[in-house]
Amino acid sequence: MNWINHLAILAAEEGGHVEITAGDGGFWGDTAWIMLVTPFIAFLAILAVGKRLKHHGGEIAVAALAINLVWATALFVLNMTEGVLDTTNTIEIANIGSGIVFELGWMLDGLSIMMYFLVNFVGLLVFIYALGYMHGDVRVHWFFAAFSLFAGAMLVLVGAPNLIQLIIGWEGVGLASYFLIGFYWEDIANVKAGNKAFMTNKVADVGLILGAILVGISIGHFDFRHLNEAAVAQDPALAAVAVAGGALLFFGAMGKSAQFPLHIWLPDAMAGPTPVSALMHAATMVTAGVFLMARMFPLYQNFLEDSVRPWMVAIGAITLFAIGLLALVADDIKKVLAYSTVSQLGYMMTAVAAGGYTAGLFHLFTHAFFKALLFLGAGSVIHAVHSNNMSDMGGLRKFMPKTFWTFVIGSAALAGIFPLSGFWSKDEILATLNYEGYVLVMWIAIAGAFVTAFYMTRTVALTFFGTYKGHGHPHESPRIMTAPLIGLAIPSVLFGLVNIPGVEIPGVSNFTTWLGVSVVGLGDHHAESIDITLAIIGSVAAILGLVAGWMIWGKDRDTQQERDWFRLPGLYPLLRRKYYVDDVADGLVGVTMGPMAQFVNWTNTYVFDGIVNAVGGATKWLGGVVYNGLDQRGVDGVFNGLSAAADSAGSSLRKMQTGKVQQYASGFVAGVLILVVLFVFVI
Amino acid sequence: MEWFETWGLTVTVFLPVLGALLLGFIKKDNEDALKRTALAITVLAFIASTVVVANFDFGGGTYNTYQFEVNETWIGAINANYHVGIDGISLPLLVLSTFVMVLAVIYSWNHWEEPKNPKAFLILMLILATGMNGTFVALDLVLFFIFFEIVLLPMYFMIGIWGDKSLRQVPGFSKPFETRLYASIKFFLFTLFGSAFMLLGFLALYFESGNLGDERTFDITQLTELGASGAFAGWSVAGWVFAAMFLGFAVKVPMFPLHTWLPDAHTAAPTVGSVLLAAILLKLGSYGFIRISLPILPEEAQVWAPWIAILAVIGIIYGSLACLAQTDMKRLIAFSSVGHMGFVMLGIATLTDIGINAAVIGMVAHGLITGLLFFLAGSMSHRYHTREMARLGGNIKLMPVIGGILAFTAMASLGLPGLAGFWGEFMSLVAAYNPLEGLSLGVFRTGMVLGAIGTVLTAGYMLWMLQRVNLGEPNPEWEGHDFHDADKFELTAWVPLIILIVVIGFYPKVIFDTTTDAVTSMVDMVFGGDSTTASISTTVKGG
Amino acid sequence: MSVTDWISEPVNWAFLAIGLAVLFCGFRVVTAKNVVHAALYLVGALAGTAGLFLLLSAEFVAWVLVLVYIGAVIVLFLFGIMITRAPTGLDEGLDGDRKLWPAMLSIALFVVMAWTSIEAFGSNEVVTTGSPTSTDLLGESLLGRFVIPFEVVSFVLLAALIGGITIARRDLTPAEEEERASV
Amino acid sequence: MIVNQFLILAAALFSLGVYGLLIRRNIVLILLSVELMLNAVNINLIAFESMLNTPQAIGQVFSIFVITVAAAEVGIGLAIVLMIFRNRRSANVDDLDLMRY
Amino acid sequence: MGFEIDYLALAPELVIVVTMIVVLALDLTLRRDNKYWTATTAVAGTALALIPLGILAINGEVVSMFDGSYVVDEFALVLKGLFLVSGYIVFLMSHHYIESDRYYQGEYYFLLLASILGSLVMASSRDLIVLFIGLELVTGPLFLLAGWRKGDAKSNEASMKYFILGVLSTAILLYGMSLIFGLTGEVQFTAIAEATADMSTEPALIVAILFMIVGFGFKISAVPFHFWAPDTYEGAPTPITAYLSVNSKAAGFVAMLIVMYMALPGASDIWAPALWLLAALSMTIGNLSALRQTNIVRLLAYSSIAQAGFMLVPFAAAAVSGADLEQAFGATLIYLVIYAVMNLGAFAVVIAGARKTGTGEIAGWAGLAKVDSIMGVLTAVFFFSLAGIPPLAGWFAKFEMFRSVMIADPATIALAVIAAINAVIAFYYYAKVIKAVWLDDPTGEFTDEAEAEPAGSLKLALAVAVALTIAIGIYPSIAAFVRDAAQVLATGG
Repeated sequence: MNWINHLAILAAEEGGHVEITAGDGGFWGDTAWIMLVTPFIAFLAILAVGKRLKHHGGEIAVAALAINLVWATALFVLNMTEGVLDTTNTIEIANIGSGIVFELGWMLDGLSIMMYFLVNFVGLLVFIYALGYMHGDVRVHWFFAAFSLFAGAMLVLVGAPNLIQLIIGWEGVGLASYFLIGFYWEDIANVKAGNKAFMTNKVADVGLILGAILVGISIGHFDFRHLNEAAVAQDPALAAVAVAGGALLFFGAMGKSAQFPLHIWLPDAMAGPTPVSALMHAATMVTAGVFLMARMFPLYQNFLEDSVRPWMVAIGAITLFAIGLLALVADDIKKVLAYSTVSQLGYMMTAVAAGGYTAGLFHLFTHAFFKALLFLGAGSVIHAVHSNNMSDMGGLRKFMPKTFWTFVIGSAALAGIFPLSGFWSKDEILATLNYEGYVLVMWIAIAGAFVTAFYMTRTVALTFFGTYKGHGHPHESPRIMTAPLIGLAIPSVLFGLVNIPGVEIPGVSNFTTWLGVSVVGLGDHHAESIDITLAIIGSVAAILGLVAGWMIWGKDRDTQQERDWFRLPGLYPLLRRKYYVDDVADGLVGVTMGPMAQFVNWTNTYVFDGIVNAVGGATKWLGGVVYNGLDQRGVDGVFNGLSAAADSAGSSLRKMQTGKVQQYASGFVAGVLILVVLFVFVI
Repeated sequence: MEWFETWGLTVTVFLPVLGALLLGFIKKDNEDALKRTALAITVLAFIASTVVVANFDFGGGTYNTYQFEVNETWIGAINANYHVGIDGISLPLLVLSTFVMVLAVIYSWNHWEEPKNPKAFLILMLILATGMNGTFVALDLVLFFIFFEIVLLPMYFMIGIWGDKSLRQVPGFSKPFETRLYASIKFFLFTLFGSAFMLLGFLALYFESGNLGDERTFDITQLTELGASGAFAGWSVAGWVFAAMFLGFAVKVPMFPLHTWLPDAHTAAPTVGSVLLAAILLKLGSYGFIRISLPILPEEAQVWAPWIAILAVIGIIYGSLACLAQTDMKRLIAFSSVGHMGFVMLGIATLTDIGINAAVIGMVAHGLITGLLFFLAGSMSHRYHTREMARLGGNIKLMPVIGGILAFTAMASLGLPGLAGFWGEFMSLVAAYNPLEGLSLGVFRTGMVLGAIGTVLTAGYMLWMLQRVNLGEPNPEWEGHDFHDADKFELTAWVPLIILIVVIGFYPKVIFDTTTDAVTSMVDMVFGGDSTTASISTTVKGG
Repeated sequence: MSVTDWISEPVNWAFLAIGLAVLFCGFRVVTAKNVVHAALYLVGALAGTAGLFLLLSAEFVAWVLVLVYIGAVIVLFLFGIMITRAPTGLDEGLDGDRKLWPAMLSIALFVVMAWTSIEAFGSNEVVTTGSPTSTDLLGESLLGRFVIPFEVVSFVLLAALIGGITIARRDLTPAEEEERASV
Repeated sequence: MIVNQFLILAAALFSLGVYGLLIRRNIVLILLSVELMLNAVNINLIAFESMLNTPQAIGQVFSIFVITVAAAEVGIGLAIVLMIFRNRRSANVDDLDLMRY
Repeated sequence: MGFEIDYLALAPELVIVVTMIVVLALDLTLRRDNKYWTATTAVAGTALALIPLGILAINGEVVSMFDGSYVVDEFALVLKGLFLVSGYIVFLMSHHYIESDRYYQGEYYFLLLASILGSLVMASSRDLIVLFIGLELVTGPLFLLAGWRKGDAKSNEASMKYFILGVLSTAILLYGMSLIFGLTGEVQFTAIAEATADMSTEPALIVAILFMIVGFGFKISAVPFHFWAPDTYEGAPTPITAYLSVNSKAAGFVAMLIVMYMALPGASDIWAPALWLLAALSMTIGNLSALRQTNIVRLLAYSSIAQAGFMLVPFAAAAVSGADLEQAFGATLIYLVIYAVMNLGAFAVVIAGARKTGTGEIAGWAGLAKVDSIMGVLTAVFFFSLAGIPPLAGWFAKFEMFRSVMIADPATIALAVIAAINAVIAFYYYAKVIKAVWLDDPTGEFTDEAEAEPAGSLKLALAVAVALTIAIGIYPSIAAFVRDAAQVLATGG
């Protein structure tokens, strides 16, 4: 049964208005599974033959995503034109008893289609970019293989009709991320970064798995359809576990979406090649957490209004502001972008948590493009100057104009400059926060907007303006890399327009509708018109940040360090140490795990083995006592401790010794007596 | 196929031992003939088991009905029969056993530990095979006991003769032992100790079954009938009987704190020995719980379940932490078994169909994955002549194939969803959330949380192992060595495992289709009632 | 029965006399410092026992005892003693140095045995028909019901005989073997 | 006469025998002690016999067997004594001496 | 009064008697270098004696002679079979051993045959006197045979110790018997059983029973009457040791079985606990002492003490009557049979091994399997069997032993637990031998194949033993026929 219609009916009762029609995507819908499969085929194909190909398998990966993009686009368009699609196809992979069934399959609804499009579109461009970027690097085939693996896992994740498949995809992307972060594994530092990412997410996954178990078992189904129906229907069984389940799932989401304090892995993840950072650690994978929250939105909406969601909002708020600040002090351009990503994820999480389903996802949508764009741009720069550090850059706009312009566009979009996409999505979030009554948080968000503009200006200024401070002769990147930049710049500019409040693009309505949650039943607020004041405030904050930034970093000096003179008063040391979160985390692990492990090993060797060996040794010793003390010395040994005086050594018969025989005999007689006494007199 | 319907299992079980006799007549130095014969025998046994699968009726039917059943008088005087049969629970394990055995033979084709003696080694392997296959199909306690014990002898010799010759300082003893000697005798004494009491338990059941009216019997099916009908409910010493059997099985599993033989045995054993130990021998214990302890003494099982669960969880955490302290790669893998079998036992302890399902698939998965890990560890120490992780590193650079497979297997071992290892862990957590109605929710749900944390630790030490063994720059001391990467025998032995791990990972139906019916009907029959309803109600209460 | 009427029976006087003698001899057997004396005291003890048997109207057994023991066994003993050069004079070294525990053991043993037999047989009379058990009765049961042990015991003796000789005889040196063979 | 007087006497003899067996060092003397014990058994048997008057005079028959066996035992015992003696001698005396003996 | 004698029933005994005489005659006539004919005769005689035994077993009606003091029933036949077969194997073991070392062959076989005759008689005895004489005939020759290695001081000491303690036990035994006679006025078992039915509180009876237990306890070398065993086993010629540890032990058990179960069933509440005690002591002390042995024969000596303990375990269960009584019975018998087979095998291995390694020290056997894998396999088979590891015969013996006591009775179950722990301890020292043979690297030199090769007869002995060990282990029903004998005894007793 179709839960969205169900919601619609429900909404109707609540006086909701928009009745949406649901399609099934026809041919495209029935064959959508292809998208979930091709990347894996590509993965195996590349492993098999990648080495021998011209681009080391890159072409296979690109081809795979190209195919996918066809479907993704088709479905996207269908979704826009003929109303929200809504079908689910599954095959059973396990019936584990108690009526619980595991399934794999693919889901077609607004959310998943949006993600399909996002992943495949951005992914394709990044892949193409990577063809150029990775050219001549080591293990390129492995790079593309893992990259395809990631794409596949991500699609499995977003297409998941149930929690089980979601978990599979979830860990899958984690795995790919691990592989790609540690791509240059000759350097143990990168390996450790990979481990850090994997472990942080693994910790969070405890939440995901337990949460999944709680909510899934409570109603006996793991698929979102039943779960959300149950949520809307206020199913008591679900209600019983809602708080715990919701909190746990959110904990899981915190890991993937790098919410404070589980964000620590993301900056380190920049150890991977830049395209990886672009696609996974900016555009798509890290949004999985937000995606999960959106998937389970009814649960949070209907049960956790004032129990869990405030906390979620709070964490989101902290993330978006505090981590944003970190971007101010980073020298590594990718780190800057990484922190900015975390901060933006904070926005999304806050929005969704606050009840802004559309708002959060819309920001996810737009952010994907411009953040990917920024990373690719940064990659292009790095490719040119062979350094990550802005202190080796400067004045690059002359050398690489395309990169420069696209990067500026990206920055502006990120900073939320009207009318770029970032503006609209950020504005939507502010509106939602306002509407939902999180006014304080709204102001934090606005401050965040200021900070964002502030550090992006810093980045642009330090990188592209002034005079070049690096070595060698930087040059514009090849077309194969610049083309994707442009390809991403366009949506960064335009895609904000698809969700102008109150504006319906003729024939295809707007983003909100496509997401299939225009139903107010979800409690999702969608402003009917632009809230001018908020828009202005937001823009002003952004502009201020821009201006202030330019005033501080705009001027060229002898060295980048001198240009980068601004130290946030009081905060600076704290920021340099990243609020000590990493230190604390490392400390915790180091302090607890090592000793515990050692202790356990010690107990195993000295306590358990010790006991075992002691028993063995004791038995042997006892054997010695019994044999030498009792058996050989004869019973006298027991009686009065007299040792065996007589032995059979005497050589003359006169004194012919009878050896121990008499002790034996006395033992004999003693035995008799004891028995007799025992049985006659005792028993 | 009429003939096979009756004697298929017997063939599967006894083919290997006949093969062993056959090998006895082949000249010691005629290595090829020996290897070919052994291979042929094991392959035949495997084929036989697959034919069993082919003719297996997956319709299920109620628990305690077995297919390919044979019930002939064996020791008439004590009413112990040659009663074998197979059902959904034992089928996967039997196939696993015959299958891994084939791979083991293939692997040892050109991997002989010193002192080289293919004849003896293969003979022992074949005897071992009979013992293992037999245990999975035995439906008579005495028969079960025999097979259960038979595996000890070959393993004792494998460890003792071909085991690790390095000296080892054993706490509590002044002079150091040769690891192989220490490990072999420890392994044997531990298991013997357990099974001695297990036997006492069996005998107690035997006599009690007599007191319950009909004649005394060792027959598992009849005893199950009694047990399921609650006949043993009022029995005063039932607790002790369960305890006795627990001792026997728990040592084999092994459960904390009876696990200490395992790291030594696994580490000391020759590669193939460790593989068989990990892949199959450990399963005998957990299988015993499922097949004997639970159905025959359900009431006691419910009393003991929380304690088993607690021990299992301790095992999970304990094993993982111990792994984090290891410097010896093989020993690390050995300890990981403690953790994984902990999940299996946690599943069993829940006494629900999901839990037992989890246990079965967990066993199979652990068999495949850890088996493969030991293969790899063996091959690596075969090349590096050390297992000290401190000296390894950058392995994947020196040997891309082996390194890659190692990485894959490690991922599988840490329970990555989409690979075989995941289902066992995940489902036993699922089961622990809703144990059989009446069991302490507190204990089991705490267990669930700790178990989940255990998965994190598992990931921790696996990644750490990869970091130290596989990644980074190779240790300078290997400069100039040219290590030959995996040869064709190794690959032939490993690739099937890899494929299975993936297949089961993505399509566990292949296991569950055989097990679920049996398990569900067993739980219904023994513990009365379907546990879903139970689960929901408890959930409501619990929430 | 009371001590008085026990004492009043003359036969008991005889018993007392013989019994005490037997006891004394027995005591000397285990304490005598001289091997030969010990053997001779044993003779005394046995003779006394034979006397008791007569009191108990077991004539045949009594004479068997005399013949077999005093006639054969003791002679054997004396031979043994002489062959093995056991000292015929006084000798302190005959006994072990520890006597305490053995003494206590045997006394305890005695107490137990005596007590139990008193418990068991209280004051059962010994039937003394005066007419000794007829030898033909003995003969009949020996060759009748007990013929098997009678036959078998002969093998015991034969075995003892042959084995004893083999064990005790001096082994021939190879040289003697040769000459023995050549004859 | 009551049976117990004999039994107690026998018990006494038996205990004396045990004592001798425990303290004597010389095998021959030990044998003597054993004879004492067997003799005690005989007294028992005869006493019982004449208490019970069994139709087949079992007691007396039994005692006859005991006497016979005792004789055999003595034979065996002395044989062993001789053997040991011979070894001990020949251990420290030269062959000539052995020949002469 | 006349007694008709069934000569067919007595045939086995008679055959042995004839053989004895023939052996003697041959010994007198033959020259030294073909004295081995005496051995052949002895072997042939024992084999021949099995024929009438078979006939009797087949037409199997119970023959009772001399007021039922001598009975030939299934039980007797089974045991006679056991004694003859094990004797047969011992002869096979002796053949080469005795020949090679200038022992007195003729007398050797004569005495051994005499001992066997004794055991045959005893198996049929249903009467204290016959039993006593039988026992004497079993042990008497052994006193001498133990000292058969005349030149060896150890051997002398062996026979001396064995003898002195032997006569002591005989005296005590006799005293007990005399008391029984005094209490019942009978020596025939069934009669005694009737007379003592309600006497179990009588102190004299208790003393009598205990004294007899002591007598038998010596024969089966149960703690604390075991002191002679290790020294004697070590000193005596190995075949005789084998015979001591199997036949004469078995004889002791048979005596114990028939006296306790047939003559004194009413008093089981006295002897069952007593034997409980002996069992526990024997197992524990025997095993613990064995842990420290470095000489393989001494090790086997202590192992046989411990095994005696295991065999005593079922007696403890006899306090409870009915089916379980018979069961306990069967258990001991089956244990006896299986123990005989595997222990003889073990000793055969010891003879062969000692020949090869030239030592009885376990350390000296290190790496034997590397030069002679057959020997290695045999060692493994017999010692693992003694340890009770499936699928070798030993497991069934232990299994039956456990089964007999796992009746719902705390005391016996406690004994079962003690036995279980002991079984584990025992494995350790059996494994010590196997470890030396298989796992250790050769230390000493092994004598060259030619003369070290075990003699044909020994090979035959080994073959028989190993075949039986494995066959019984896999299909125990072979041994289970003994239980029928148990029925006869438990019911007909």
